[in-house]
Amino acid sequence: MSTEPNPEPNPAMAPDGDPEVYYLNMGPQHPSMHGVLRLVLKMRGEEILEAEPVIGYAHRAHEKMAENRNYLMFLPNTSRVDYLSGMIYNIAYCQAIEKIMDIEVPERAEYIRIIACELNRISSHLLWFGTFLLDLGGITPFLYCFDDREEILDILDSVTGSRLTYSYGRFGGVTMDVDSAFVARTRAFLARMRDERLPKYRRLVGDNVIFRERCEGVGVITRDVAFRYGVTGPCLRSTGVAYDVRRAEPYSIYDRFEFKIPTRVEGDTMARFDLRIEEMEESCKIVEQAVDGLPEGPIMPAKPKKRYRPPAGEYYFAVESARGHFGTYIISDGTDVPVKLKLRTPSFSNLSSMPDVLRNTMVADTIAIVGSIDVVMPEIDR
Amino acid sequence: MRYVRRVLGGLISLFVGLSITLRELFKKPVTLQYPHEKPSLSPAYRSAIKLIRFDETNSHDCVACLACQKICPSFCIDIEGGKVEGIKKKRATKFTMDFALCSLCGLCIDVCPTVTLEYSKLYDEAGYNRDWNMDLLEEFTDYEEQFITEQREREEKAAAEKKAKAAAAKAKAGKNEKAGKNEKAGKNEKAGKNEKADKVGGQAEEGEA
Amino acid sequence: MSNLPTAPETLADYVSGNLWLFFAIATAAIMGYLTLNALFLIWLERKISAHIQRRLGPMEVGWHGVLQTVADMLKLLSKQLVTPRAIDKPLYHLAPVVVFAPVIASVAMFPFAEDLVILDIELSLAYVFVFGGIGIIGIFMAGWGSNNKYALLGAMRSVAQNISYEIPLILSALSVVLLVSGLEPVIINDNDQLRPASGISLIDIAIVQDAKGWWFVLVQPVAALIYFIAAVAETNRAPFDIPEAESELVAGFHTEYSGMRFAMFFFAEYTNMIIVSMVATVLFFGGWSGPLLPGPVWFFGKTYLLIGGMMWFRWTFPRLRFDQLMSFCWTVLIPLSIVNLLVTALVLELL
Amino acid sequence: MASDSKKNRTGDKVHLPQLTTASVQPSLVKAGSGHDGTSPDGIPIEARPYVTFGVLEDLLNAARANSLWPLTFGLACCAIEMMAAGAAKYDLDRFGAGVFRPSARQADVMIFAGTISRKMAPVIKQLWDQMPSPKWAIAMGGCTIDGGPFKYPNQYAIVEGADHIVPVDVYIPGCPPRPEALIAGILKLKDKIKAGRRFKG
Amino acid sequence: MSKPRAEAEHDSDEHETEKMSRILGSSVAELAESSEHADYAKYGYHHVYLANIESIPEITRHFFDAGYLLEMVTCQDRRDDAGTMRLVYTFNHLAHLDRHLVHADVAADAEAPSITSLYQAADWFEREVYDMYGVRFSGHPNLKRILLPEDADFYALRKDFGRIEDAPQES
Repeated sequence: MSTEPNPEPNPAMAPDGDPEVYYLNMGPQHPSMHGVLRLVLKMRGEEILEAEPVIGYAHRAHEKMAENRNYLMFLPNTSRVDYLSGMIYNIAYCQAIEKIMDIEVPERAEYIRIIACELNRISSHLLWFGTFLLDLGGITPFLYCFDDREEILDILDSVTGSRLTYSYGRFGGVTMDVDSAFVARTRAFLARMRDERLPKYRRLVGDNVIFRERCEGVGVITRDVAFRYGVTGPCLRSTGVAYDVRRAEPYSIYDRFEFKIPTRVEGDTMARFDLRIEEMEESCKIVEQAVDGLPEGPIMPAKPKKRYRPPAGEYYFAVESARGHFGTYIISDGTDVPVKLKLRTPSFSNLSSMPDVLRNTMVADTIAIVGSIDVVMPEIDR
Repeated sequence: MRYVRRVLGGLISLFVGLSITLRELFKKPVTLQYPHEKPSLSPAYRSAIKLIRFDETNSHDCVACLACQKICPSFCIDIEGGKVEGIKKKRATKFTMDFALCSLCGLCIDVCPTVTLEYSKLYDEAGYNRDWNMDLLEEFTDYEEQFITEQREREEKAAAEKKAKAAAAKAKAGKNEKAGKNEKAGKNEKAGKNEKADKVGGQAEEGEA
Repeated sequence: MSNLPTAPETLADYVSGNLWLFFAIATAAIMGYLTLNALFLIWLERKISAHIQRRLGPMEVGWHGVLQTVADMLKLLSKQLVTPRAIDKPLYHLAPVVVFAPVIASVAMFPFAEDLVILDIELSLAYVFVFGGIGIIGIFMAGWGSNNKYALLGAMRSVAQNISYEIPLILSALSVVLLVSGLEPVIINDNDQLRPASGISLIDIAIVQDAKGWWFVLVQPVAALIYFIAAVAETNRAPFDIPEAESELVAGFHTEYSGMRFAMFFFAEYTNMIIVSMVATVLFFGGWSGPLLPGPVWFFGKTYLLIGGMMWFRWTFPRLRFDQLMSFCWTVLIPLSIVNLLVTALVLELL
Repeated sequence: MASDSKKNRTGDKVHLPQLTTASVQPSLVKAGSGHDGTSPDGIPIEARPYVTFGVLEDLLNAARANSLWPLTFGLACCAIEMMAAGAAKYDLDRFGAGVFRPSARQADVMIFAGTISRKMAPVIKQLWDQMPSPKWAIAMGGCTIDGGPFKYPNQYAIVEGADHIVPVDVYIPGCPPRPEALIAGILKLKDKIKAGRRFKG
Repeated sequence: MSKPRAEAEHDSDEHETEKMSRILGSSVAELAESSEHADYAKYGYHHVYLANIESIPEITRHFFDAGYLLEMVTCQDRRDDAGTMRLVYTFNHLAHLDRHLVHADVAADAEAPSITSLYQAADWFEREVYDMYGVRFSGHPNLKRILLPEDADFYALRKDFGRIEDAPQES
């Protein structure tokens, strides 16, 4: 809670002689900075003139670690980059290596991956929903979301053995097969989610007049801002651009499933809220189709390779994480240690648009806006 | 008029919210009272690794090949071992694992050639010091001497059988009718091995169920 | 607490003889009651919030955690009092006392039953509102004295909010005052003497309702609603808890307070809750009046039910934004309460 | 007891903690209990003139142990499990530890939940200094014990263990530990606080 | 792993896309030193260019005008092989999949032109490249450390830094 004036040479943040202008430092320890984000705010009264996010407080050198170990040994890191959609990242990394090395993935494993990833997406959105409400001062919905989330975690725990940082994917498949109990539980969860919980959230939160007042028209990300800052994911779709990597550049077997890409045109916090609720419904749909179509068969290739040496070259592989376009850029020199592994994480770009979006808002809006774009700090800091 | 409608609509939405929370108030809490009630862990549950005790040998089967130590992304496994006096089989003499470093990825379990690693079910560990280096061989040390004696016997037996088999094969040229019997014995031995492998697989499968 | 506001002079007329003894006993009783009340309310709030959220809440300390808040209090008592370096010392140290003391004084004026009142002052309703207004000065002192921007922001919000919401609060109370005074002059038998009921005296308001047999909430539902909303805002509780808005301003005006000083703010919040609820009980729900059970039971039953409602509010709604909070007060509550007051006056005139 | 038999069996490996599931019962040894040269009330005879445990101190310790307000403070992955521990299924509030205080001035225990980066370390130090005594720290997860999965030779970004910055009372291994483990850790801390000066780690 | 592209919901048609990509590709190729098509199914991008660092702003302008999104800017330490740092820019179109990789070599101590005036996204990306590789960008409004502490005295992702084999032996 240092109250030092901003010492940094960012011209936008420089004092402009107005005696009423002051600086407020939010974070890195602040209840709504989602971990360790730090915002330096230049303010007049409660109005924010300029905002500058300061990041790096959760920098864990993932990319350096990748250069220091072989491809297999980077697996546990992937689910810790973005621990809320750890499954998606973990599987995405496996898929990238599989694509580079032409490893055939058994059908059943592909279906299981889709189920796991989409459940993970739902749980990530649920956690976002809960913490967002917490930021807005509504504590109870947070606990309801965690109830649902616990159910997903239990389902995933029953096959992955972990609650959060899954190392479920392997190059060529997954570590453990699902059984009928898993399928039954998943179905029960989907039914509960769609028939009971999501409508309840809509009534308790989405329709609430205080919530709507707090969200409507707040933190508008225009299509232009989204484009210039490379904003992706729900934040981009809330501006009316139907860009979802699952459709735009289909990976895995997403092209076999029916699902909509929800969009909104308002670009405000409310649009992002609506959109994520609708995305949960769409994810439920995908999981249901995948569970229905789950084929029998192996979950790993008959003879998994012992060493993984991708041919020399550079590769880019993108997936849609719960937060947007997640790209893995790999440069290989033919050995089993990557020359470079760059993780293009969506929150990084999404957060970088904040100085534009936060300008001329109120302190309370800052919390709502930063909460609504759904940042995960270790994913930004890597 | 619009003003009135907004205020009334807002009020109604507030009452809807109140009615939802009121209903929840009288529902049964979902809390699991942890120290008094224990959670049911999923069979797949991952915690620190441990060595499997096999029924036939009543001991682990770590041959100190160091595959897990090499693959471990967190460098948390430390194994020493090698040739043991009296038996052919290599044995691990030291197998420690630092739970605090482990990322529970399971790569070590994947690579283990003798399938002697599995996840333990520790879930509520906490302690007053930072040393979480666990000695996985601890529960086996008391039994190690006995194991070596028994293993020697087993190996001698196997060697004897092999010898017998070789002798039989030699004799096969002379006496064809005896060959069938020996072959059967050989098969039996093999079947035993398979059984063991099955057992390991079975344990893993049990975990999945 | 040595810095209790001195009793008004009329007290001497009321109590003959052993003034100081009476004063000491009354103060001790109030203090004891308020402490127990705050401990109970905090426990109750934690239990209610837990069950709304389908949790259990405190369970391990005493039966269903009843002693939890006692443990909390003991801990806070024994906690180090951190004094930041660059503070405004007098303001910083005085603030908890200024927040804490007036709420004690207010309790003395409530009629828990027809013959159970510590201080029977004619202007008791006005006194309660006046004492309620002092706390805000303490909050501002805390925010200013802490030399912390979050605390200052919280304090400024708090001042703006409390001053704004006091208007609908008093206007809605005025409707009742008008009602009491404007009704056919009810004569109350007091020491065998007849006197007109005073609308500004808490005990008279309760007596009128008791005598009439119906509660003012029936004829003044709008005023009751406005009072309740404004009261929640006055006590700085969710959804109007913006002065301490946890997710925005860390802990608002008490960010820099630790240990017992923080406990006093905490204590004051819950005591404020009981005072506004008691006022509501007297104004709109007939005070002690009710069948069968003795007066105090009815009085406290109604009070705690209202507090339960405030807790229910808190655990259901998200927080308003500061400007919305203000505009809600000025564009909805104040016009509505003025209209209500005018209509009341008009109807009384026509009757 | 368990630790004794361990000593007998493996001799040189005494420093290794035993692979047991932490129980709710205090695993601390009361001074003098079960040993020679002690008085019946558990205080070593030689310490008796100097060590007397007042009722008030015991009472305060019990109050402190049952009212551990953590600082709202998450660093990485483990923070999510910390939130889960506070949520309905595990409910830290049962032990009086569910009152997450956003201001360090009002917190009693700092739960390190996640990797500590070098950029964050000075901030943590400052927060710790802002907390009023008596205060405690819990290291949750491998990263805060000794760097966890992110520790490798020549790692430049992280602090290898929270105890490089503040004195840590309880260590909870796991990556991330389950919410039960966090509760077990808080119970261990309770035992430690209740034992007060009698505590033997 | 190559799967037929699912019908996207937006209204661009395949033919139009190809034409647009070809026009853009040729104009960029003119500016670049070399250009290649890549097999998307294997590499995950369609075109790769090697450009002179001076022409990066102009190439970026082409992509910007054609409505391409700047997906990432990163760098590769090639001082051991070629004595330079290699900047990597990826562009992609949101409505139709068409990913371009632009490489530009720059000496480790030279300055690269910043493209923040077009894409604000590059602001943080370039700061990250500076932070991790030490490549400075001319014309960047606020070039300073982003992930590492302000007072860090190293560039973390350079190949000669932080190697396991260089680690001081722990006792």
